[in-house]
Amino acid sequence: MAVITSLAEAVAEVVRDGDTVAFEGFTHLIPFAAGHEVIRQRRRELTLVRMTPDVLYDQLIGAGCARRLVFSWGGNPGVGSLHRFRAAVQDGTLEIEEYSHAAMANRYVAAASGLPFAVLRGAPGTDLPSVTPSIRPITCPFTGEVLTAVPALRLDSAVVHAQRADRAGNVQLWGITGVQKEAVLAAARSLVTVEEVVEELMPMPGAVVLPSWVVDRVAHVPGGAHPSYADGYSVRDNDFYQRWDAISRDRSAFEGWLRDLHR
Amino acid sequence: MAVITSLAEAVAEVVRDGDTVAFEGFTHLIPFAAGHEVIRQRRRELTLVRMTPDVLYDQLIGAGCARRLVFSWGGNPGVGSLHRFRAAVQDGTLEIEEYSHAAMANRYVAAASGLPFAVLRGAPGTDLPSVTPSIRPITCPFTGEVLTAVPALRLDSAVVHAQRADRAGNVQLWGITGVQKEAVLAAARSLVTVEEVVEELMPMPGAVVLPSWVVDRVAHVPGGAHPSYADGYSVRDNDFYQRWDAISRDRSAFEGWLRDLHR
Amino acid sequence: MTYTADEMMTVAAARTLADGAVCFVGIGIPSTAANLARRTHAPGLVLIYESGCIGSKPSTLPLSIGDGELASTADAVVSVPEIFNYWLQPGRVDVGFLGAAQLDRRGNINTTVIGPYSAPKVRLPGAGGAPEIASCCRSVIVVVRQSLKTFVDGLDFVTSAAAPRMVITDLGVLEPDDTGELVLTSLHPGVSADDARAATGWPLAVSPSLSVTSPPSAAELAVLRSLR
Amino acid sequence: MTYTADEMMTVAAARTLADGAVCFVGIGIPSTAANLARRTHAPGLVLIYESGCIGSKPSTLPLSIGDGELASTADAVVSVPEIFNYWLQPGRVDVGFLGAAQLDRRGNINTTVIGPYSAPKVRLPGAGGAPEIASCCRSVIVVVRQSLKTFVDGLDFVTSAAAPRMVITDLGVLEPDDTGELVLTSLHPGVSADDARAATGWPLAVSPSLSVTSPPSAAELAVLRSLR
Repeated sequence: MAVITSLAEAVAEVVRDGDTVAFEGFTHLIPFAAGHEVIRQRRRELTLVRMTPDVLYDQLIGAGCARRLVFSWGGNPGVGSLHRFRAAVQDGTLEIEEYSHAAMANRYVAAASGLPFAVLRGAPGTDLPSVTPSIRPITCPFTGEVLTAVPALRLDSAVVHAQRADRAGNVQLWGITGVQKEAVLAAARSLVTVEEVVEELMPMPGAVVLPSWVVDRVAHVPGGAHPSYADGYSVRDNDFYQRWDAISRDRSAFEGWLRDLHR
Repeated sequence: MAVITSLAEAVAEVVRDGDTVAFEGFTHLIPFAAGHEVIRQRRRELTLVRMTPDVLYDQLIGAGCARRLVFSWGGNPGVGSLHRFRAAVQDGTLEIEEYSHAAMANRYVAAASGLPFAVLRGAPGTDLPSVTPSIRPITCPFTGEVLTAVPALRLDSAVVHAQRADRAGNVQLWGITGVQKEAVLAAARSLVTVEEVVEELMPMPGAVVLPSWVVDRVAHVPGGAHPSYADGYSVRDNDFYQRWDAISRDRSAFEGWLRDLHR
Repeated sequence: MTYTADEMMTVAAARTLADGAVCFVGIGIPSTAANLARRTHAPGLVLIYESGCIGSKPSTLPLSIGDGELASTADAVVSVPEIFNYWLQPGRVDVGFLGAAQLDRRGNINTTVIGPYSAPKVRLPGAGGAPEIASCCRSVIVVVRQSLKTFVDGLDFVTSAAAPRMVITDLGVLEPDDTGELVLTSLHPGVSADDARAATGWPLAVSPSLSVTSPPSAAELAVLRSLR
Repeated sequence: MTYTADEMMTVAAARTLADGAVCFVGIGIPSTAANLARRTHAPGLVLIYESGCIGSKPSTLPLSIGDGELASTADAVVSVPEIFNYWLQPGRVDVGFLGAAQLDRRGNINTTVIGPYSAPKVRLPGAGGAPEIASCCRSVIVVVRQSLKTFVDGLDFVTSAAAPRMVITDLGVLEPDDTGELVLTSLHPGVSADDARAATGWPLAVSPSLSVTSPPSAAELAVLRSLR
């Protein structure tokens, strides 16, 4: 059963040094506040996992929390590059393991399903298997077709943001829900930050519900997705994403941002 | 794009002699009216597919439409046996191919996903693989674990019932939605009968939407799920399910029921 | 207060479910027992039905695993593939509650066929969710009426290798010993070990510490009867 | 009416999309072009975004593939695994619309790295959905500005073996010949074949039936500019 607690306590419980951890979110509902708390608590040696590492991951990488990144697309959506991520890869200070989106999504699905691997058609001709040895061929036992296998993406911890939880810790999110359900189900420990804690979850079109018994910690963090957004609560702060480009590009501007975060 | 047409025309277009066809529905939203039209049109040599063949399949089998049944649980839910199904299997007049629910569900998923097979943990110790040779072992290329592979369940045609369609043929269903999406996506041709055709589909909690471009025919058939039910439109006619036991048990009572249907 | 053997069986089954447990429920007596538990000592019991309903809280007993009441009272309704892949298969479920047409001395279950598979004497409904409920839940409890027809020495077909933690019947309770053979560990009030032996198709082992099941309480019976 | 090279490119890309087609759309110029097509000659165009939005009808252009407008105007919003597994992988999509950081003479695409993979000169965002968009859509159209930096003779990394039906640039249109090599088949107004050759890192083949692209119509430009 999920325990409702403060963000600081929840992060301390759920995200540990050396964890393989995903802060998932597909543009929408990105758990920025929880990620910032991880920076404040100076977590180290994390293997960060995400399909679309974006500004939050640029921040975590720049702050020195990450040893390794497992991902499929790392950029500032609609703006350009992530300069802390780019610098860390170019300097060789960040190990990377990369896939296509389809492969990453299916790695989560396999882990959520309790399977050791997933099968997909894959993409003939791509150089990805030459740099990511865990993209392997697999032969269909019925047709003899050669397809692609990827290993399950099991997580130590998963952090997501949602619109609502009830007092029992059942969680509800809607809009673009991405791979958040899969990430939580793939993790040994999970934390959900929410816009609102309500008496009762009312059914919503398109809602995904995570029952309390698959969630470890819930923290009430209104605005916890900013500069990302929470459908029904906030809109995406596109200006911040644009402004991040300059902060991220310049190491000293980034250090200033980081000092402000720690203050 | 889906064409909205009469039930008789839709069935004539979509369900053909010799088809591998699923009329899916998990207690809820079972397309009885469409199945009855198939009986009236005297379709023959069908391979009937369904996780839970129930009274409708007892009727189709008793009426002589089926050559073969692919399934995982054949009974009258909460009542008992399907006597036409049972008699046909015991007489050897119906070929069968059977799986567990988990295997059947994943066979649909593989077909909907354009994959030739699906992987599941499977159930050690069951005799099912000894009678169903397409349940085969598969070895994980990463861990060496032995799991279970089953072939994709590709359909010639799929028939489902839904609450609503709009005039463009987009379909919306909610409540227990079972494997209906997967069945439609696994099929070369599809027919959806609906309670209501509306100007615009309003978002509903828990709704599955099938876009018009993956549906071939929509037919407006209010009550088309009876004696099953359509959440928001009708309740399950449990009395009919109870009464079916006596009709099905007695060949002449069944023949009487069939004559009434053809009338 | 008088009660039937089925009521004793249902109450005994309900008592096995701990509060807060996650329970994958088949229809029939397992569903009745799980709902009785939820209304008595285990209000936090989480019921999962293979139709895709997670956390259902029905006020009346469903006739099928797809009744509207199961969906409308659920915490979440998911697709049938998802219920098997994301919820059952990874071992998130504490207890699988199964019935049986035939059961052998190791708790293997047959719900497929009586007689040879290719020339059946009686064709039964088939596997349904049972093989994976049996293999994926942390523990399995079988609830079944005990008779020579059901408790057989050798199954015609192994549908599910259930290896149940407990088998609860209308006569008593059986649990596996160290070798996995089912041993009679409790008798319901008024039932003798000989009654149980006479309803068992193999030489039934009886526990040296055989106990007597507590009869249904007035409260248990009242709730059970109100569920109908 | 004056227009920019990017506007010409976007209009040319939009024109390739037939009404009723199902189009898997990346962000940026592909999204602009697809939305332009939907507002002009192809009102029945179905837009799919990898965030899970099917049939989005945004009134303003999204900045990202996960903007709220894409979800709120969609026919259906599904999970990210589902969009790849049920909708892209089985070949239900007519046209995949891709951008590129580097492109070779066969239309292979690099969005991963400039320089050696293990010692990158410039690390790019990576594959995203592109490898499977390239391999699973019935046809692929690449929209990319043409320059020596982009149109290279040998990729540093093949992210996606796109084999596009058409490459649309700010200078013209390229289509594969029988051997799969891209050939210049159309020039935008005011562009010469030498301009295109000068922006191409390999000896660019020019079609004997080289045509000139129709300039953007006033209506096309008006809609395009209203989308911003």
